[in-house]
Amino acid sequence: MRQEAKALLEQKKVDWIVGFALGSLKFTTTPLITKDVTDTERLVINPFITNNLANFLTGIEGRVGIVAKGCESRSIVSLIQDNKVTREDLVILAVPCPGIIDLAKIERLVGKDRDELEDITRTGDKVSVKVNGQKKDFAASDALFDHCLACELPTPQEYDIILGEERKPSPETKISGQNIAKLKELTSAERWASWEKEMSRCIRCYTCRNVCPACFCQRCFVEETEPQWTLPMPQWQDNLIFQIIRTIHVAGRCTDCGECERACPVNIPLRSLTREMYDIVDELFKFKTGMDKDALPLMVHYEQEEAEDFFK
Amino acid sequence: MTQESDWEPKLLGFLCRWCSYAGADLAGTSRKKYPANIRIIKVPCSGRVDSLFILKALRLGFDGVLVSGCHPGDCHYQTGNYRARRRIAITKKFLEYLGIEPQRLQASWVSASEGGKFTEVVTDVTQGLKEVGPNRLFERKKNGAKVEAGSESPARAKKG
Amino acid sequence: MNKKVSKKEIAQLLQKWGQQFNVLAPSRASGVAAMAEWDGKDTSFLDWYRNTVVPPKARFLPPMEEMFRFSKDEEGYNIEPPPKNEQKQLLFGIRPCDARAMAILDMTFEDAYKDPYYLEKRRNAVLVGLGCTNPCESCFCTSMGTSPTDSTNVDIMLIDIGDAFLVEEVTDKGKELTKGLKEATKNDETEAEKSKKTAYDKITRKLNTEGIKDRLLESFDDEEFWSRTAAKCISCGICTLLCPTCYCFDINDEAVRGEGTRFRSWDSCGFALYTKMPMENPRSEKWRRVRQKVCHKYEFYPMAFDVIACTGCGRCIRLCPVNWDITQVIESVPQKVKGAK
Amino acid sequence: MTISDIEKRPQFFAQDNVYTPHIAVIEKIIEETPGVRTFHFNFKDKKLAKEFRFESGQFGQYSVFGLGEATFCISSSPTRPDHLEFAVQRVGRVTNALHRLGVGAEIGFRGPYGNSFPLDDLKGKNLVFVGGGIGLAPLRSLIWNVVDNRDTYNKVVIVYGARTPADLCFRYDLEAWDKDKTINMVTTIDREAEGWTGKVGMVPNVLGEVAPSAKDAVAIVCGPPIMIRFTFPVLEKLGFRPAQMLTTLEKRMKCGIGKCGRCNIGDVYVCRDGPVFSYEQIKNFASSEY
Repeated sequence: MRQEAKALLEQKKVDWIVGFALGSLKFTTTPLITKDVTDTERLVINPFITNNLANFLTGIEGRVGIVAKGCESRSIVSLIQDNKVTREDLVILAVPCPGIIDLAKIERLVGKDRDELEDITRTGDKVSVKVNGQKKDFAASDALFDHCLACELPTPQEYDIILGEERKPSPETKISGQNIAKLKELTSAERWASWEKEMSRCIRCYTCRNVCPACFCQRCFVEETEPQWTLPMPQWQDNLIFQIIRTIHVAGRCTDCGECERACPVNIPLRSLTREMYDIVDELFKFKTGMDKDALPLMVHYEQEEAEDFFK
Repeated sequence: MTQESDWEPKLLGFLCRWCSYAGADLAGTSRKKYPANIRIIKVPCSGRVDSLFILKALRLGFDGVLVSGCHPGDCHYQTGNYRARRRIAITKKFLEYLGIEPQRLQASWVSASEGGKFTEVVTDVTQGLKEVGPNRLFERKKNGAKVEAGSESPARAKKG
Repeated sequence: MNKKVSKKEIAQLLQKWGQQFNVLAPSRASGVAAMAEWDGKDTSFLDWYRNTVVPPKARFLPPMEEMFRFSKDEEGYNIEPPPKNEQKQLLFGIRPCDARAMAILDMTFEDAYKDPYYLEKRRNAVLVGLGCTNPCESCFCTSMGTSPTDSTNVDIMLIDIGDAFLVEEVTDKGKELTKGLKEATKNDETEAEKSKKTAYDKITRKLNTEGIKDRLLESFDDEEFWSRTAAKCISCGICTLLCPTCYCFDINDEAVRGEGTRFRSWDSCGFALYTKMPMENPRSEKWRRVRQKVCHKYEFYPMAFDVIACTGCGRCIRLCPVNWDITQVIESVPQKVKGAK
Repeated sequence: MTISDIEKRPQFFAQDNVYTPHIAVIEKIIEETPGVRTFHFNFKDKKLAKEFRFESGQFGQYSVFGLGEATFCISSSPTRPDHLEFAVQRVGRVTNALHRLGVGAEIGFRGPYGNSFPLDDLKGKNLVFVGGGIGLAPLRSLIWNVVDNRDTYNKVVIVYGARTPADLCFRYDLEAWDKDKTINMVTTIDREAEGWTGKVGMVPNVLGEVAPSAKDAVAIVCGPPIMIRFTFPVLEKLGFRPAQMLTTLEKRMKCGIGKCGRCNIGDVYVCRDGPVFSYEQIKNFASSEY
């Protein structure tokens, strides 16, 4: 991958390279957005490449060489369909993604914080964790992110260079949808109350919105003052309306990359909202974001006969 | 706080000016009776109604929202009502998943000539809201104790 | 005179304090580690607690706070202050880095105009410090003039010595709290010194801040450097809202037909609209905002109060979604070719 | 130029809380231009109305209850304490709300905040006022202050301009100052407009033509930032040293007392250490982002 990126920069095929580099903490990676060739040495692929790099495309001018996992490539296709990015400006280096390790799950399994672990390695569908000397093994399905377990496109369809051989999708939506299933068992009043409890922790840091490639509005409705739809203060009512409308606005653009839930500092289960919307859009309109390059964006297109049973 | 019996639901209606608004007008001119719970906002097209308007209405204390537009095919802007149909379809399903009672968001096709249908729709929706009861969704709960609904859900606030 | 309390007696001690104070202790009940009303019996936090995600500043400068209520009647508007809560707070388990951060915040809220809301809460509060025994990988407090067991900014300091805590009384408020505790023996003292040493050495992350103020002053206009530093930043609010030394706030009204409340809520210089004026926005570019965040803490605050407004708690490093690391940024601030003046 | 010490500034806290506004009633509204209105107001609390003191250049935070606060300078002069004035350009949420208010409506006011024009440094000097559009509001307070004790100051030159004749604010002041023999009043508009007989040209260029002498003179400049940036070089060409040039800087402000952290230029808070600065101070700010 490093030679490819270096070549791209040297032959002036791209102005920017966007990829992952080793993070400053254990088991983390950090987005690397660079122009100079020497940085391409720091590019890396490991089981902790969590960020959705497509998020940076709307902020960069010029031609970009971007490292892309499955979900990222779907976000890129969705951005292309929304005319936010042009395909000719992109050189996509496809990464057949084996799924990313969820450090929060490992912490719960091992009972230790992430910086107390010595090593985490992934071999096939086994994740082994070394903590004060001994090695503990876990099944991958217990250690990977929920959205990775439900991944429908581990290898990008839309790419220029592929790094490694293709990987077939094997979505286990049952495991990854536990939280949503539990919510659906509650009554509607209990569900609403649970969202009230979760949203009262929100501090309005807007990380969920800023980390999401589908959220590319110039000025978000939540920060408008004329009219002021929601108050800019962390009241649970306005926090909840912010999340409901954000989820509806990204319907048909969200590729369930799970970044909003991972990045939330106060652990609000946002994926229970976005994944449910992902399923609703799939169920009602058979629309899967970014899977089909030529599809029209969800909200732009319509069919003659489709869901209208509830219309009086 | 009013008792449950004589409580009247507050319904907000977004009516597309080409069809449903004209239909409501027709209902009025032909002396048809329909419950006065509905407050009507004229919108250029049902496609103009963003889900944010629906949530803001519920946040301000309305008990229900009705979005009514032209029948598919005779929208003045050709595709407005199809877009509205998709948006309301996902919004309705999503609000149900969140825990908002389904009766609170209703949609209907009412053309300019269907004064009668409009009265039926409004009566039907109001009846639905009566069953569901007042909208307590956004009432502020301070450390468990429910605060008097007065200042929080204004549409229902009974100023002294 | 140091005292001693065994870990088993902590619950009893907290209950005693509970009569006088509203006791707050670290808790995960809300789904994230934060200071919350103590439930009266659970002291399991002594095992899992390293530091809270939401800093203790949230008890003094809350994410959202009532300033006053206004209402309109025939004669016009009248303003009532928010209901006074005389409840004295006791924060059990505040870490030295957060306690030092409170001292840094005090400087701003007392400077020139006294901030009534914050200072009243600070006066009504007692800080019971808890020495760190298991610092995080992202902690660098030892490079910022404090240590995992620094007791200068708390009322009493508990140092972990195995199955008990050595209690150092720091202020008069502290002395009242420790009435009735056993005296510490000589080897308790040596045990405490040893525990302080091991905690100190556990901090692996170092940061050399010597001359940083001038380096930042010189490279203030180096747009190339700041653009590179800000490239991966996504302008969210985590590293400021959750920073114990950040105090920026916004003022907004919520009202319904002339009756409502004015609130103060957290704000962040990282947000694009933070300095937006109708005609122009001096910091619309991302690199200017990242520069402001860094320079405020490492250049402007030292110029105004002669202290770096950062205590090395490491929250901004471990909570940042893109792993933007302040220590890497500070080290990479270019040294102008003419060297330190 | 000394920035007056903060503690020495007059302070009028309501309910001894620096953030609580006083209630004030709007007595008169003047429509300056379609987008700008001047409000005359006074405090409901008569005792406060008498005791209230401020200096030219200071500003206040004006509340429209339920919508929020906005920052405007006090545009009336301390020498005429019967009422207070402030000018509002309709640009946002609070300003639009202010424009909807009628006479007798109640607003909140807290202040006065910030430093002021250093009157004692201006004594006996020639004064050059350079204003643009609504920028005349802070200047106006100082000009009437000067006119009311005219003899303590030397020559006075006022160069004021706006985009079009309709954008000229405080026309009644412009006429009064024009009639005043001791003031050299120059009004200009940016581009030719029919029915306009006065000067035409951008304020900095017209200032160049008027060419006031820099000998023991002080220039006070207020207007849109772009105008300020073009005016300082012209003044320097005329021989004005940076210390002889004053201006009020505009920043987004919320608290007005140096707490909320948003109006800083380097370690200086424009609301508490300003808004009046000399060009010399601006030049050696820690940061170049004024």
